[in-house]
Amino acid sequence: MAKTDTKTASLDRHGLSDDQLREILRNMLLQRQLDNRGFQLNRQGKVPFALGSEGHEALQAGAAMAFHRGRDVLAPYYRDLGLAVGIGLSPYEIMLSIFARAEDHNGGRQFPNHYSSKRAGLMSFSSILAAHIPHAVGAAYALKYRGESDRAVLCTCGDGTTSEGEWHESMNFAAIHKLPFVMLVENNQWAISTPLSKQMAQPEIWKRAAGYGMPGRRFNGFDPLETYDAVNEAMDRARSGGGPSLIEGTCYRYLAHSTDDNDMTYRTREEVREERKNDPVPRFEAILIEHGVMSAQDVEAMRKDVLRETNEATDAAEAMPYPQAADLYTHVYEGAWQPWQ
Amino acid sequence: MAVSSTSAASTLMNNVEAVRATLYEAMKNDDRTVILGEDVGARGNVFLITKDFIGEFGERRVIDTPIAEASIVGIAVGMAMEGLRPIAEIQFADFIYPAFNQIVGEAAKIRYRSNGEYTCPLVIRTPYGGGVRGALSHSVCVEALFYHVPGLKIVAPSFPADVKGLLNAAIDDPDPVLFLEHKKTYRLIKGEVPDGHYTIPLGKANVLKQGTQLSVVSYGLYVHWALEAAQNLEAEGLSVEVIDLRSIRPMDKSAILQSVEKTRKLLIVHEDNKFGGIGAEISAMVAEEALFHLDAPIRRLCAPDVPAMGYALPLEEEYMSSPAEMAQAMRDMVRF
Amino acid sequence: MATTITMPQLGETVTEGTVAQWLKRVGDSVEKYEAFVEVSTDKVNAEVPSPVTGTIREVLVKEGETVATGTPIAVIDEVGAAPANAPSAAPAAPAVPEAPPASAAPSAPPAQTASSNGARGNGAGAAADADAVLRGASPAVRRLAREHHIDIRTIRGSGTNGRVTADDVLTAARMGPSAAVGQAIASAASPAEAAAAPPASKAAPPSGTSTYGEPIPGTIVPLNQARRIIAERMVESKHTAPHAWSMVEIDVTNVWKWRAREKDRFERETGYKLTLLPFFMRAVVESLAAFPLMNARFTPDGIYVNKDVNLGIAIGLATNLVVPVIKHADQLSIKGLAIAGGELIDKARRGKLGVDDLAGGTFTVNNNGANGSWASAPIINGGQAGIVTMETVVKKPVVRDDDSIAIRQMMNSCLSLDHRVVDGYVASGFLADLKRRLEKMGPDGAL
Amino acid sequence: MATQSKTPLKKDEPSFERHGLTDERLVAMWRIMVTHRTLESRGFALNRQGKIPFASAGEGHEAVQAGAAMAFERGKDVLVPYYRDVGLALGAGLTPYEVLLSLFGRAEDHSGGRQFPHHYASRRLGIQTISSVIAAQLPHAVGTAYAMRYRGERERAVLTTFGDGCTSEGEWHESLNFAAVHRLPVVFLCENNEWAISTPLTRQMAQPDVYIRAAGYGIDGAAVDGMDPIACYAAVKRGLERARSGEGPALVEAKCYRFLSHTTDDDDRTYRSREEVEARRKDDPVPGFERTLIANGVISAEAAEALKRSVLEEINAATDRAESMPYPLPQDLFDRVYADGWQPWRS
Repeated sequence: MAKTDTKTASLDRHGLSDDQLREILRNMLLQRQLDNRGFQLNRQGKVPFALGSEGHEALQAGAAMAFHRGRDVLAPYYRDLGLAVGIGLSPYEIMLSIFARAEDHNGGRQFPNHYSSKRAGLMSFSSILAAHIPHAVGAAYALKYRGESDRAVLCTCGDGTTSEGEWHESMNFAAIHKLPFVMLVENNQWAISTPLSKQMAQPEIWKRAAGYGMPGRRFNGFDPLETYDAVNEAMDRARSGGGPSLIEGTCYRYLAHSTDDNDMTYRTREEVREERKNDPVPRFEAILIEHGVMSAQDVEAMRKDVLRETNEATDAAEAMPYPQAADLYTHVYEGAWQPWQ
Repeated sequence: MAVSSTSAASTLMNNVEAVRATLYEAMKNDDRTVILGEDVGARGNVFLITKDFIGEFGERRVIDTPIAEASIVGIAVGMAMEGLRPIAEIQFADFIYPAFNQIVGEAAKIRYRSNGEYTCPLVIRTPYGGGVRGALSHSVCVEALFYHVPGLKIVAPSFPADVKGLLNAAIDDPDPVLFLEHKKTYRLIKGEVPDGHYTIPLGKANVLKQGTQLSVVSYGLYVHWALEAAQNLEAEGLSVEVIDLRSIRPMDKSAILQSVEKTRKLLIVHEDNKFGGIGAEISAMVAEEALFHLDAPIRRLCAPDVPAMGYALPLEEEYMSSPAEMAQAMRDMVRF
Repeated sequence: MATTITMPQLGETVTEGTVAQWLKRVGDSVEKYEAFVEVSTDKVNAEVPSPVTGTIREVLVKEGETVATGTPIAVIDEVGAAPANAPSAAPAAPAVPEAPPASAAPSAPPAQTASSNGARGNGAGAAADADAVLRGASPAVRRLAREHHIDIRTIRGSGTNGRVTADDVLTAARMGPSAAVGQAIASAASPAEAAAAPPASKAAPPSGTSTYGEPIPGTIVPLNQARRIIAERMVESKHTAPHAWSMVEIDVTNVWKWRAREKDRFERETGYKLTLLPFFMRAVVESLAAFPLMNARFTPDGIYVNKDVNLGIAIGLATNLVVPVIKHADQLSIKGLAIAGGELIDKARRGKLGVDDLAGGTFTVNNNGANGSWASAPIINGGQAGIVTMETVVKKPVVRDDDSIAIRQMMNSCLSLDHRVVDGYVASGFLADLKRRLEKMGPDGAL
Repeated sequence: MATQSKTPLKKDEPSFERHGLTDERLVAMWRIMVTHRTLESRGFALNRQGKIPFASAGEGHEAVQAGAAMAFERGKDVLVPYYRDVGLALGAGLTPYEVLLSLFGRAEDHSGGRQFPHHYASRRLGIQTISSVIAAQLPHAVGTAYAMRYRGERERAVLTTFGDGCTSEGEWHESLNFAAVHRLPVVFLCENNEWAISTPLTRQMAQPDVYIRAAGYGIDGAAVDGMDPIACYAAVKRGLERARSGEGPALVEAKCYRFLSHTTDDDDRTYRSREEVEARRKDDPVPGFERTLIANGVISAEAAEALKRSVLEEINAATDRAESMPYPLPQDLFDRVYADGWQPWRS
């Protein structure tokens, strides 16, 4: 769990411009706002389900900044709202997913936050943990096979997923073939109710890198800039033929796993309150203000703008129609789908 | 129904409470019993079925596993081979596929491949089924993927009292049992559950409603809907018999045949998709055993042949049948 | 405008929720997305944010109270509702977003076409299966027909599109002869009604079961129209016409031989089977000529003696009986009677009898023998003077006039008569005449 | 947390640190190796004679298996092997006759002639039944260890084995991770023979050492010369003792080599050169350990010859006896599907 001192926070921009820094903050604010909106809509009985990613904002905004739009491929998991927005999905698209409307990328078939967008280079994935990692490795293999040396695959998962056999199989394969693949673990300490201590016997996932013969690195996932640096380094190495990396960003899951979960059954308010002290969003606001990248008023205006955008996206998406019953039968196979021919 | 019941009294509970009460009893009565699965500990399972178990029975017997389904089942197989009575939980049936080899290739073959020297008394519990807005990965029916497998037993109760009796039987069973619990019935279905220990033998169906004009065979959530439809049809003067299979493998052949030979018509209703589903086996069996009693083609009312129900409500509704749809099918069959 | 807030479904399998605490009281103002109530379920505890900005008008559920998801829990008076919010203003079913007009589509035709494309293995799909099957009888029907020696083609189906059901077969097997007469009454008494009867029985009750189907103990088997008419006519005939009964034993050995010699050629030439019936009918019409009062009917004004001899034949069918009539039977030879009878029986089995076929009978013949009956007391077809039966033919040792004993083929013939029209004297004369004529027939001669 | 006890991998001369093994036990260990080797070639011979359809081969694994077997405590520990563990099975108490019953698929075989050759199971000896599915046995080993720990059977531990190819399986990872989280009494012994059928180690993993993965799980890891039976004995013994004393699992990697094809159905000429195989034959542990024992005066050359002869005679007799035994009956096919009869339909 990343401890960081808010007061004397330094600003190592790792070559990022003021605009990029502001973009990172806006992404963080937007992610939090959209996250909350999902929970709110559920509590209003308007959507049956929503997932939260509060606490992942810095990690995802920083990682998104290292992603080359239109070139790289993202294979995320279901807690990556910020990454999705960071690589180009609009709040409206997020809301379509939450409302399961016909216009949604998946035509309202998938759970919320299970995005897919060829345009954005975002691979489709299921709710099954680690099932997407072999896919990501396969995609990386394809990139290498076609000699697309300027492209790499960014794949994310939580700490719990590292226990899956497919995680291991994928890491090993990526290493053997030196694939342009970056395994970014968003270690938020909790797999629904299972703490990291019950997930693995030693707490540092990055240490497994050596066993596969690939570089590993651990970084503070509450710091978007350190995150950017770690992800950027790994992606650059992948793009330049340096092979895969296993990088681990530490953060914390502030909300329950989902709207179906009550985290107070397995962890204490105190623990969460303690972690809230390191909340990356206000922390990064403070840093940008402290270093004159933005004024307090600028931040306030940005927050208002984000809320407006979220409200508009919510209303617009809600007003869209559901898919039709007939849509259940489409895209089963190419062409006719009856089992009897 | 209740065999060897030690008490006449009963308690009203829903299916979650019935599973919970039965597991609790099993943990209390036999310290060889351990429960392992994702989030079964402090969280008490995502449906709160094992709530507070870890406090009472401790972490050695209520094991929060890493997210690794193949090893959840595989480790339980090892425990069973070495004399424990593990109850493995797959959090959602949709997550069971990584464990497919451990269930089909290992658990179901331990006794056979060791020529009886090793056995695998193991219960694998998993919530399945739709109607809960579970989308592609929280609503599948998996029974047809497993009912082809000799060495494995499959149970799918629908009523709290059956849940208790059959789960007790599954736990006592000397062979691996896949115990399917329908999510939608978890809190929707309430019923009186006899107190005390009792078992319901696997492979015994339950005739929920007598009828003379049509036999309806089902299991899981649809049993309740089929029953509702059949009862409503009484008003139209239609006499429909409803059979709850309760266990899918072994399956109660005589109950099905007796009913079909009486009514001469068979409608099979299940939530799983039709092609290669449980209904296919029942149809084949009845065609083999009772063809000359049939006065109408056997009919199966099942899910369409698509990979899953969608998340959006219309997609789920289109995938699932409804009591009204079932009633119409029953009318058509009786009038045929 | 007012917005009703319902208990949200907080969790996949949750069906109810408990109001843990009201964070706002009646009259309090609330912002959109501001929490106003805390709800707890057995899965989660959650603060519910308001869908609108406004003031709490009503609180419908007390703290600690548990209600099903979707139950209204509060009403909020909305202020300055933005149009975009309008859809969400109406009460929301739990977990179901308000359906804006366009999203009503799921229940629209596309859905139907989709689900009725056979994919579900129901609806149109099954209907198609049915059509194929209706071309043949079901396995159960075939089995039952075989077991009861019944020709399925002679049964009128009560199932969909006239399909012969297993119950139809069982009914046909169970049909008693006496019903024939009842139906005969139904048919003959009033041509119109009689003609209506068979179609009526074709239109079986919606349940699809035959009225004559296996009776369920403790239940009422509903009447179809044919049954009702038969019942009425039976009662009417029994009440209005005082029945008298008589029986003779007839030696039909020679007729039998004659028939045996002729039947193959006859069937070859005409396509109809040659039974004992036409010989019997021939004898009957000759006796009716000799005893015209037997071919009459009772009226308040007196006894009307019919000009023509129109002979009714009772024919049992699966679901009912019909009594088609051979007009001017007295003008037909045995062969003619055989053909005319054959045609009518054929028509009856194909359900092709018309009003004319059923109307105008003056006397009725009922062939019980087929069913092995040895004696019966038929009920007179209302409006006629009598009805005569052919019972089963059995070989018996018989003492001849010369006291010799011979094995002969004997048949009983029973007569019911309307005692208002004739007395026993005439009736026994008629029977004796019938007996003499039959015993004179054969073993040689032309049909 | 992970302590790497690196045993020096000497290729020239096998080490002769006895690690407390008496002369008798050293000879017993070598006898296992000789019996193992003889049975391996017997399996191939019977196959080439057309007497049995199949045999898999463990030549080159004699040292690691004999060494591990000496560390295995019969009647207490549980062995969860894989299909190349003839030597381990013998060391755990299985007789050559039982091995040959398995090769011939006779009714008397532990699996009643159901299983492939070398898929042994014996409750008496604590050898668990396995399938041919790579890594499927590892969760079983972990579950077994959990059962021991759960019942507080402190003096017991589980020894489970696998090849280098197995380490790529998800269940391998899941098993090590779970065993680590619960500190279970289980030793994972990797018999790294550098070949997974035709796949060389370089295509199996990006770096050559299996044991260093132990660190990623927070368990003890060690590598030993798999051609040195004493070194293997020491490493496995250490692992099992740590396990029994509650110090949790260990990952032991024994570097050996597969001299023969994968099975009688495989021809290794298609994927590796004779030169490579011949070069590695120089390290053949069976004659190697014989030399060591003679050189160190543990056994005389004559006694060694006598031992080899007696082993051969024993195996010849066992072969004839096993071959003369009947096959299972057709109706045996229906036995033991369930405890209570096998029909899926109930009436």
